[in-house]
Amino acid sequence: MTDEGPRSIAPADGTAADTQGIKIVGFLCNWCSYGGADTAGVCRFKQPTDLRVVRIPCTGRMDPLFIAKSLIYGVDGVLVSGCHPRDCHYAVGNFYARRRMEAFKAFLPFMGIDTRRFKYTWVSASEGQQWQKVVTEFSEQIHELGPNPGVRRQTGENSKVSTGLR
Amino acid sequence: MLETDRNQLHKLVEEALPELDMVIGWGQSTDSFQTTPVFVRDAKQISQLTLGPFCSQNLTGYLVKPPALDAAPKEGAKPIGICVKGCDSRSLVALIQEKFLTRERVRIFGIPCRGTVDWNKVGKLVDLSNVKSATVEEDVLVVDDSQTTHRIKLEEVLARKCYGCRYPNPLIQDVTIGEPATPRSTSIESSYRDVDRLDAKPLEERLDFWQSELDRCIRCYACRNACPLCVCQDKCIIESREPRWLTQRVGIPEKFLFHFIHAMHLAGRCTGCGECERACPMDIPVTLIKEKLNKIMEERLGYSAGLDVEAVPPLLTFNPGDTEI
Amino acid sequence: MRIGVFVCSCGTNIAGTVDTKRVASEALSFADVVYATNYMYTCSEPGQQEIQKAITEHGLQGVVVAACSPRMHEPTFRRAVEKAGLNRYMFEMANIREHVSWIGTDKEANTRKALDLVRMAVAKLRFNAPLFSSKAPVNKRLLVIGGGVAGIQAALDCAEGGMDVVMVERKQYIGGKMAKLDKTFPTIDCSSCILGPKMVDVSQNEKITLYAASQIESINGYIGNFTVDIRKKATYVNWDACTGCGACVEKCPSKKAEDYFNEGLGQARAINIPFPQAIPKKAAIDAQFCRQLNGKKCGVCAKICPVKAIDFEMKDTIVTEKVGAIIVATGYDLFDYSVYGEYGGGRYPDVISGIQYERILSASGPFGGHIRRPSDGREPKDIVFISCVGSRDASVGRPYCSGICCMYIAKQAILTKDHMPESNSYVFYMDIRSPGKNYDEFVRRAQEEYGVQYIRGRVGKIYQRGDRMVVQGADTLLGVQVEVEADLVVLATGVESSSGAGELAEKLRISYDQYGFYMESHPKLRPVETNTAGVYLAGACQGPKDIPSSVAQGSAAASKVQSLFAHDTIETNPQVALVNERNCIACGKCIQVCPFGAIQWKELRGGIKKAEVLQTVCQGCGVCNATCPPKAIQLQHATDNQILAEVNELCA
Amino acid sequence: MAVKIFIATDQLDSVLEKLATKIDLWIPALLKEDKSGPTGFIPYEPGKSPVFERQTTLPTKKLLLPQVETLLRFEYKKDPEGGSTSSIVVDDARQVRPTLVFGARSCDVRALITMDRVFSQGPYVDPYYVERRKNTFFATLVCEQNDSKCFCSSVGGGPADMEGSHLKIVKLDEGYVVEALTKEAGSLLEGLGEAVDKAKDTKAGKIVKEASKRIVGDLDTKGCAEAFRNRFAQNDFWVQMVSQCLSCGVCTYVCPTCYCFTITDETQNLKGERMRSWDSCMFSQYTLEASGHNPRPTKLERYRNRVGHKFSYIPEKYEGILGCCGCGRCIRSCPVTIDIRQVVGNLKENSNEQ
Repeated sequence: MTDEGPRSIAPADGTAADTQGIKIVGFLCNWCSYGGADTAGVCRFKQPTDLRVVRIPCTGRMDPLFIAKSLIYGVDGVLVSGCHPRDCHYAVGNFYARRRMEAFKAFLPFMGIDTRRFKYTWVSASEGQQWQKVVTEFSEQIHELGPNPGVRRQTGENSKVSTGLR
Repeated sequence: MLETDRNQLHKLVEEALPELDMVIGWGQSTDSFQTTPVFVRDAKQISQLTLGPFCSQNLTGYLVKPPALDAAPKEGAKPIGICVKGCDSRSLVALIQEKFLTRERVRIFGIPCRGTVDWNKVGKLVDLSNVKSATVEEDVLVVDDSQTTHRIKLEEVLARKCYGCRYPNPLIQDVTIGEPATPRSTSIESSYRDVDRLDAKPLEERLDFWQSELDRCIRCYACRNACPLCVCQDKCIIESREPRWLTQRVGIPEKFLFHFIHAMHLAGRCTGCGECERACPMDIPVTLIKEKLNKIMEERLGYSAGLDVEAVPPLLTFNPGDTEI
Repeated sequence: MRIGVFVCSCGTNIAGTVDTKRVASEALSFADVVYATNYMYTCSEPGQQEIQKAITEHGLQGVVVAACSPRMHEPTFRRAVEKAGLNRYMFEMANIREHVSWIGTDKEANTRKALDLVRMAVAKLRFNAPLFSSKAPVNKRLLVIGGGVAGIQAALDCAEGGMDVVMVERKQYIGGKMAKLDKTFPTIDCSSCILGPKMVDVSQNEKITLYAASQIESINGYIGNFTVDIRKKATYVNWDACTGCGACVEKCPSKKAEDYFNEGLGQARAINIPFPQAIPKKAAIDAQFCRQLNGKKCGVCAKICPVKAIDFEMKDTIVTEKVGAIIVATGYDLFDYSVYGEYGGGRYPDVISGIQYERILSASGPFGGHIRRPSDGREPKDIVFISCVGSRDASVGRPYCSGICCMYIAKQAILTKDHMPESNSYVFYMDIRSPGKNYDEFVRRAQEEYGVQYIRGRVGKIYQRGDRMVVQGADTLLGVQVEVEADLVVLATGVESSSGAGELAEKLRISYDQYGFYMESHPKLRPVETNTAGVYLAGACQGPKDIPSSVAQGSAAASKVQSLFAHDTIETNPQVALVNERNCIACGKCIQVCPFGAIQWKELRGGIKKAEVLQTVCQGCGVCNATCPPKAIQLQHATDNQILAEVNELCA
Repeated sequence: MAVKIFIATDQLDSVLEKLATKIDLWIPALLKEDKSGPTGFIPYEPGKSPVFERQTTLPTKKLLLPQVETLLRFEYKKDPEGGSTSSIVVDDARQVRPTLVFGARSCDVRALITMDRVFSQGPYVDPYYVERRKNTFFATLVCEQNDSKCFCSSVGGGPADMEGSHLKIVKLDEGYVVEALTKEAGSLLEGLGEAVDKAKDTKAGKIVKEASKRIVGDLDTKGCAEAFRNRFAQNDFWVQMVSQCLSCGVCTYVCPTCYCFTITDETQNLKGERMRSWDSCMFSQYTLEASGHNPRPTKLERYRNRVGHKFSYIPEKYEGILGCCGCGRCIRSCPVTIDIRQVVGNLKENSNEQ
């Protein structure tokens, strides 16, 4: 076990590390949407390749701050998907999630972050085709928006203090 | 009028003090205009208590922050007296609502508020470096900077939050000092004008705005510590290493995430007292961030924090019929 | 940490569109990865041995397998690493098949994506910690919800195995739909003759506690330890005293109560025992029709009752039962035929549903087993059957096949001919679905031996002409319009989910499909399990089913319960929330949001309060983790640090 | 003869522009487009006018001790065959460019006495600080704008105190007289501005003289080190003094002499950097021990430490130097207007009572 926490992020020189295309992070609940994505795979429903899935037990686990973190630090899009309302494996996890994400979605643009970079949706384990549709549409939307500049990495004045290093 | 009210306050505190552990109120700071919180434990200190438009601090945070007081009164523990304005009383409601305090734990001296002075604004009109005296005459602020006596309309130099204030009179209290005040705002629209103004700008301008504002943030956490509802205090995840959300870096992303965390943790809880903004040494409009969330909560979920001790904060509950996307 | 990465080619399933060799070789450059390899079939026995060998040889402390979905093989690999001495939670899977190779053909993009997923899995694994299950006792009592044939079968099987069974039935009798049937296809054996003894077994078996006229109020707990509140509805008759003598029924002056059992064809008394073989054979008062309960002077039944069982003051009561497993066998309902206005069901008394016709055919039915028309009691001569009423019709929201109607029409047509050799039967059908054992032969007998006329086509309209019904339709085989004059029309109403299925599912925390049928865990491999451990399905609540399938599923569910109850304890899932007391600020928000009541206060020395998770009650949803402001409560195996580690790999 | 030039007010920008070609130039400026808004030091840009009228909100501290600085970068190298880490490459190469702060105040520069003592005069010498210190020059304004919160004279400084400064700036109505106090600084002024005529020189001299006579602040710091020690265990006293404190870090972050820092490693995959960043004794993490124990669990202990550090520990350890430069920033920025002068003053007051 390493002793440092999740590492952060901004390379010191402030450049984006990956120039090879769009990256979308998908937070999928284990019971429905992760299964839906599996179903889509089993059915060979072709999808864009930009999505990287993080498996979470339930959308109720979804702290909007994970989304904030992703978008601030330059992930191009965030897709959250869970069980349909009333269908939550944990009965009510997605009800909590819905309120939180709804509020967060309304809040994002106030801070200058394009709300189109964040989407949440409900896809059940049987809805492979729906998953294909969701991923395809969202990926296309993010491609249209282009790479996410995130927020400016360097500060106006503090950054200009000579860091001591070349 | 102020004089009468002050005398009334002194009298009421004097009567109540024997039954109380202390009374938290405002007193004169070492300069001639700002107030500082005072903790009256002894009758000799009562004369320090003051009120009026200079009493900007929200004192309710002291009830729950370390050195902490227990929410449940210990055997024989005396209640604590506290002076609250309208906005402060909402924080108190929220703290009772979240069970950090019991109603019996506090004796509330309610003070109807006609707005508090924002000294930054006064500083634009008057050089505050050598103020000799500052007083209030009705709706005029009189500042003597040892060369001139400036007379400024109070209405021009109030804190930003005051212009949208719907609750100038304390919502819970044991006693009231002075006459009720008239709300400056009675609607959502007039309470969130600053939010709407920024929202009316294009997305890029909003991003530029926050980038340049938050760029000044020095991560001193005054906004957080001044917030009466930032109850995590020493356990705040902004500093925590386990889990580790943020590094020590002071790049704009870190400052954005810091303020996102602050705002999201107050979503549905913020009572709009404006302490975060007042405390900021770098003059960042941090309350505005929370105001946006307050507006969302109010418009979408019909909820305003700190109005009802029985209500459940909206993000701690749900309605299966909530609308979406 | 010393991490090994195993990239599976899955034959060509993955290697076809992902450069698995490159994924393995580049993975070697990730932090803490000390070993990486590519293997043809990692899940195969030699593949698993490869992992175990590497764990030993390279001293691996964590393993990442990049292969198929963890929903497929995570348990397999967890067992494999455990055998080699690692904790099973020191394992992560990168899904590079379902989420990569099968959904894209661009090998370069796929390979990059696979690398990202492996990088994320490694990053998460670096924050994994060994987790250990604890054991929870199993309460070896079974709850069966629903007393139809599927539920009865399950209950009897388990009782036979020596387990205590609690059966809850919302009607006043058990037996379900089958109890209303006259005969069963394809054997034409008497329904009550085969079901009756089983019903009696239920009532006589000491292991079975039956709550009829009862409903599930709430369910709490988890596999092995459920607590169920059951609402016993007021029947106004003390069933402990009632002997089922029927004297009250005979004397009841309120004779126009709805006869639910006979599907509204007859009339019942306000106090009633629905049918002679009813189990439990107890009277109950229909409050809607009882004079006494509606403020009129009566009380006849109370006077007549020899055991003084009548209790007009009776209220609903709640009883609590503790069980270790639950079988849901709530059955189905039949489609409301009045939706098809053109058929006139509900408007014309002689347009009836299949189940009504079943009651007409039954010797215990309203006409004593003689076929008569409901309108005038005349014996019909020409009878038309219409199939697919509420089946295979997307326009009424029932696109699925109900599976049983073709068969019961054939049976009813045969029985009609048996009863009335001079009668003519016509069947309008779309297709004949008869895939069961001896089913198609049965339909052929109806056509060939009994001369039932099958007309392939939809009926467009039914209207009255004199005292007869005119059925207008198309014969699509001949391509002509046909018109059949009939004395009686029987609509083969389709199967739909039981009313209240959704509410019950929410109490059980199981999912249901858009039609209200409960979802099995896997359509092929886990047909009786649900996604909630300890809750199993039997019968038509899971989808339309005939009697043999329902019985088979009842037994299947019972066998699942028996294998669960073969253990005294079960291992709890350690992927639950855990409080770091040092950071807990005792705000109580986790307690407020927990859907399972799994968090409670704990008092430390000096009266300091902290939140505490009841490990066996926690289901691991993580709502508390998302809610906790100082993140003092962390969902094990999906901690903030673990999720952030994955996200950070994408931010970089 | 020291180099001395005159810069007319309207010439200031062009002189600064020229100066900026010789050296990295930093000026006090508004951090927000608001004339009463927060100020701090920023790199000079043509057209950006310096704010000389009032003390900056943020001090010059970050030029010598940045809020965050990378001490070194490192990278783990892996054996391409075996996969295990075989070596680590560390890179701490530094390059510090000469920098001039134009428009510091005596209090800012006075703070360097404390900083220097800690970072460059042993027993531990901090190469990062030392290198910056050597390359940083201060053009200090003779201060006429002290306000009610200033108390530089109380801690050994004064409005015209030039100790540690390299250039002296005197603001006249019509411009600035800038005088080099060291030879090196003199060369910076070569070819800039105009000669100083007699009248201006006299005027400037008068201003300096008046400023030198001015006593700013009436705090008596004599004996405070000992008074603090006597007060240390008097909880009641500290409860009285710090009840208002919010335990935020404003006072320490705006303080020119607060030099506490923390060091963290930030690693992403195989690469990482070791960073030093400001810390604050007002924060709980400052003294949080790995065991979870915190010897300073509340704001009482934390605030007491701040006072003690500045007025007792530093002077007792470092030959009487105070850990305070009297700039008054902590008083000005405190959200609850805590006044350190009052606390220090009270240390001695009635200290024998208990």
